[in-house]
Amino acid sequence: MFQSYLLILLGTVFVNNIVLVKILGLCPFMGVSKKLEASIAMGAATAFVLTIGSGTSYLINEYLLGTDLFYLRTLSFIVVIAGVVQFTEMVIEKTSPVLYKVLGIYLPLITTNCAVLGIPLLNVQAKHGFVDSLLFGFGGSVGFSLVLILFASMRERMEAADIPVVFRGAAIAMVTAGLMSLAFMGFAGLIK
Amino acid sequence: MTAALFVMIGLGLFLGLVLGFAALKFKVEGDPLVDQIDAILPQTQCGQCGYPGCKPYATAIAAGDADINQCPPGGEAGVKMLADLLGVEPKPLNAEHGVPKPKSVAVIDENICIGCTLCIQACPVDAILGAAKQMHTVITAECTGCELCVAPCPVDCITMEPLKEDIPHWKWRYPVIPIQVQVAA
Amino acid sequence: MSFNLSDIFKFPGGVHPPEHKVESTTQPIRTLPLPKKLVLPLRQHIGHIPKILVQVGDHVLKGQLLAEAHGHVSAAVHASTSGKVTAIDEQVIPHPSGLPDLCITLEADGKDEWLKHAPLDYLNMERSELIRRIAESGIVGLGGATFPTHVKLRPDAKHPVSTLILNGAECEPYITCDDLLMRERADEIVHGAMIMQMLLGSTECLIGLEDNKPEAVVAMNAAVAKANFNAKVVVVPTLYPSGDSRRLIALLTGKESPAKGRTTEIGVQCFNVATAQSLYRFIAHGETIVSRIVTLTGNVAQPGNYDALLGTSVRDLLQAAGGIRDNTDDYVMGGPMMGFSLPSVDVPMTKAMNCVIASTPDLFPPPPMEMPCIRCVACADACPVNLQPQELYWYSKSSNLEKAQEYQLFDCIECGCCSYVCPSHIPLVQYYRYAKSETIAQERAKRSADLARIRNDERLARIEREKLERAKKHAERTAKSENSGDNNEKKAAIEAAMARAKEQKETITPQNVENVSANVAAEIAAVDAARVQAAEKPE
Amino acid sequence: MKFSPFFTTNTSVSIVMLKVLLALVPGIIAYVWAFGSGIVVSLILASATALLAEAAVLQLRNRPVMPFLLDGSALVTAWLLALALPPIAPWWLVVVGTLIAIVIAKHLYGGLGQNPFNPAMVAYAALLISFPVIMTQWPVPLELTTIKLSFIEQWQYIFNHVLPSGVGFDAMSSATPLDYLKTQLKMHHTMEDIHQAKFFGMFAGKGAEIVASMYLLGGLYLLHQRIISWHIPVAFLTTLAVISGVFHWVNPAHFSAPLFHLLGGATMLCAFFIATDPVSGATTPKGKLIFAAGIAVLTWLIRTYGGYPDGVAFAVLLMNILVPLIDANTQPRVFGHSK
Repeated sequence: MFQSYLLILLGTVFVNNIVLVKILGLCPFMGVSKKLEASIAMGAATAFVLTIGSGTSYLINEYLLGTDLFYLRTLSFIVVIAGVVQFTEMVIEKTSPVLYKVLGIYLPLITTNCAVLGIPLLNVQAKHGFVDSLLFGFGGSVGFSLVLILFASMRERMEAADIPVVFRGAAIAMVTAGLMSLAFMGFAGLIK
Repeated sequence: MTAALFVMIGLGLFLGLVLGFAALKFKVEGDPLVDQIDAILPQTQCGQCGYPGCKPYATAIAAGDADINQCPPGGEAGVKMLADLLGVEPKPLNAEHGVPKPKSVAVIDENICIGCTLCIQACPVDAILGAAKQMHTVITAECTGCELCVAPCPVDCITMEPLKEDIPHWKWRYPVIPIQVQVAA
Repeated sequence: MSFNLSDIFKFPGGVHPPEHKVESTTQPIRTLPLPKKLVLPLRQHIGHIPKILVQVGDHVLKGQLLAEAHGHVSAAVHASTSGKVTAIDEQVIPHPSGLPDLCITLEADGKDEWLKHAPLDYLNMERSELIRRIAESGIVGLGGATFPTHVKLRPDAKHPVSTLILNGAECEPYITCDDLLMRERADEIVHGAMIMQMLLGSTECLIGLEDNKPEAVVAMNAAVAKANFNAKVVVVPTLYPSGDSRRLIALLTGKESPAKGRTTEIGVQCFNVATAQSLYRFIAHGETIVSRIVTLTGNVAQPGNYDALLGTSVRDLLQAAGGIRDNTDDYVMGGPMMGFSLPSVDVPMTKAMNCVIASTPDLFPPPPMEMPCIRCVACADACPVNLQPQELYWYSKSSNLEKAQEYQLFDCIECGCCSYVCPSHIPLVQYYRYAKSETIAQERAKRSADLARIRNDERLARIEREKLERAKKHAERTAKSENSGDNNEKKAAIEAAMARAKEQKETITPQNVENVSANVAAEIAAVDAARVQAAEKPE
Repeated sequence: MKFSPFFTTNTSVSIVMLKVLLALVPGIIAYVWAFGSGIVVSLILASATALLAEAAVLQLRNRPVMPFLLDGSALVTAWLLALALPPIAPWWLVVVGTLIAIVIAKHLYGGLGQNPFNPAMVAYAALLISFPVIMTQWPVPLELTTIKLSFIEQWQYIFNHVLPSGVGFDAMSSATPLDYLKTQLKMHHTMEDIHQAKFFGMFAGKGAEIVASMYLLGGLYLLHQRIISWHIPVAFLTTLAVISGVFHWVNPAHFSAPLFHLLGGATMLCAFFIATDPVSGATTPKGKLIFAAGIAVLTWLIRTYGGYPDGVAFAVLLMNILVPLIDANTQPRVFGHSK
């Protein structure tokens, strides 16, 4: 039991990393990785939304929609996620105005982060139970936060590098993300 | 069909309630961001940005009414700091608002000054000493170099003089690097 | 006295540059002939500029006070020979900026006549009085730091000094002035140390020398024994920069001085040996500081150490050392690790000038092309402060000053070890100097911005207040004119208005004073001084 | 204007890189002795490609070409990559790999000193996932085969894919011991049986273990010359030995012996030449230990459980990602500061 939970967690964090292997959630990954602090905050906010979102989505799917109303799945997931994001936004604006400004448009855009919608849908697809869903959501968000923070730390360093002018900014970030993805390929096969 | 309708309406109502509660609970008053922006601005109070002072400009930036590149005295470095604070891309200074100049201070030619006090009224930081019909003097240490006193002077006795570099204020220069062949952006 | 190797501690890093000390140690210290003209910069020390006491045309005697210490940290300047003050103006001084600064020019009368001076009866003197007298002596740290010595000798109840350290390490290549001084005037140094010991109330005295000066070690040991002084001559291994005071303290005591504090916080005070000798000359003979020993080496005919009057031009100095040889393209003040190129060969010798190296392209070749940093961390291994120079470089180069400070930029002592070992030939120290002075300039700008903000806020508040008052007054006046009639009432109203005006004046005046007091006072004084000067200048 | 210090030591980047190349020579000689002269062809090919690519990019970027060509860093990258690739791989594999290393991994980031990833390992990993079959075909050690290709024949094969008549490709190629071990373990063969395979030597692959020892020798030279510090090799090898040792001790039938790990695969090359790349590696003393130990753990994990036979390349890249965080959080105590 415990081992299977651990495997879900390790699997989603490393082996099937949501960003570098599943290539989901690239928008905030590219957008909020210029500064380490902002990326940590973004990671935390996304982790919160993802975990709560996975749990509630499971509940809605299981008890509200059932098999009859399956066509409402995507729609209702989006509504729930939007609600959670809105809530998070209010909390952050109250507690840290600078962070609110720094995260800027990317905070409400968590709603459209495909990872956030993707994970609940993957949960349904994999027929995960409630705990598994929560873990899957949490693991996915930890994986997201982890690579976001690592990526931000690399980008902060690269800021001072003598990168060819045409590659500065998003271009070299894309290349770096690609190389990180390459590195994460090394985890392939670790957990089947 | 009705079930679907009820489900969606129910969801909407529930989320509306939660968010409404949150909106009351986490209500934000004031904007602490203004002070943080104001701390970066050079406080020349020169008005080149199009606002009557640094604080109003800071307020405008925080509200999203003004761009971050309207402050020539702050220079590119100031724009970069603002960009860092606000998490946006730095951009070059907007030439419409003037170009950065070497730091200068106002100097009153005391032989010409007629003591009209117009410059005293113009000075945003009270850095000019004097009274009516008396010669005026600029307190160099407190002059921000805003040039606001130059225009009102009826006898054109105020000039802006760049600060001369002396030993206590001297700076080491950036080392010249022979290989730095910068490709034009 | 013997020393024990187990007593020597270590500091991180360090390098072994070629020493080149032999060239200038073959001859004893020679005294320079009296030059015709002497230029004495007022800024020969760290701290406030001293206050000028003489005027152009005055005749002064050797050792006479020309400018007195002004402010908490400042040092006096004395005439180094007898003669006439011919100018008080800005001249190029030995400073890396090459900028001119205020100097007093003396024309020697050739008599070299001393002002009447007498030994100080220091044993029977009030300690504060003695410190005050030392402040008049113009003595500063002669190792190159030029921090006013009397400030370091002031008693500090919070941090009593238990250990006095004399710095005779002289780790920089080429420089040998302390070495020769210790060989020839060890007795004076030791007596100076005894006076320091008395003033500081310390119980232990350690004299640190590098093991490449065996003659000086012998001389110092003999002097210590002769004076029956309870001091210990400690020989440390030759490793640059062991002569840096904090490094030497670590070597001798095993204690690290706090980075953001003084060495007295660990109970240690450190002086250069030449400083101790000067103190002795002042206390025992009443001689203020008018000369120092300078090493003239490199591409000169007769390299060696010369006892020269302060204010002698470097050109005259080099002339005395047999003149420069062909190919000389540069003059370095200080050692090759931390010194700087003199802006001109006509600058005067100052209290900081311990060495002048006439250099040629062969001696100090132009640096090879700067390559990118490959993060090999040879610099980090060499850094005596345990910094990460590669990170400091990365952030200094990109002007990311905040990050550079996070990596403790201001702990860098600019010793040059990192640049010395760098395989990419990066002028690392130069990047740090740039980043440091840029940071200081930004902080200064920030302070003046804060001041401007406060003044602007106060001005706006005042305008608002005045507007309100005017409106109130206006309202009152209209109200009064409506129901006026009685003469008495009118009189009373006028009186009240006058009282109000008076009150207003009182409330406003003090505020203005409060706003400007310190700054304006200084400013007005400066303006006055400038006026006086302007009047003195021909133009 | 000149600045202090007015003189410097006589070292330079070129000298550093030259010493690294020199340290690789014993390994290369052993390689030729054990597997034939194919590797020489790869080395020449990679060097030429690297220098040309470097020159082209520098020219494009308006940078001085000669100083950077002479710094030798491109050659080091090329050699490391060539030594990591199978020596019987077709010519285009080497060329593509070198181009990836020099152009993408190095120069897109600004060239010498600025690349966050180890260029040779980026190229190796990219080739491995793109051409898995070619990348896992290694020549049979010369000891075990009667087929000995001459240098010209090697050249012919690498460029034209033409073998001398009567020689089949299968006769001269095989899987690497690490690869073989993994597939055999999956088929539930015991460790003892697996080690009976002819290409196993005393500790690891026949021939390969000699090459690895020669790399060790070269690494000791670099340590002696102070080109590298002891932290990374020691931490890497110790951690790898300890982990594999513990698991081998617990279950020798399932986990390989420490010496197999140390002398097999790219372990020695990594310990002294790849992980010690200063540009992409950690720089603080403590950071170096963490960095190297991390590579060791990941290498062992991937070798034992992962989908690829050797994990060194991926382990290095993964730890490269962590370097900025490691460095920032392992700053040594600055003199006079309390911590």
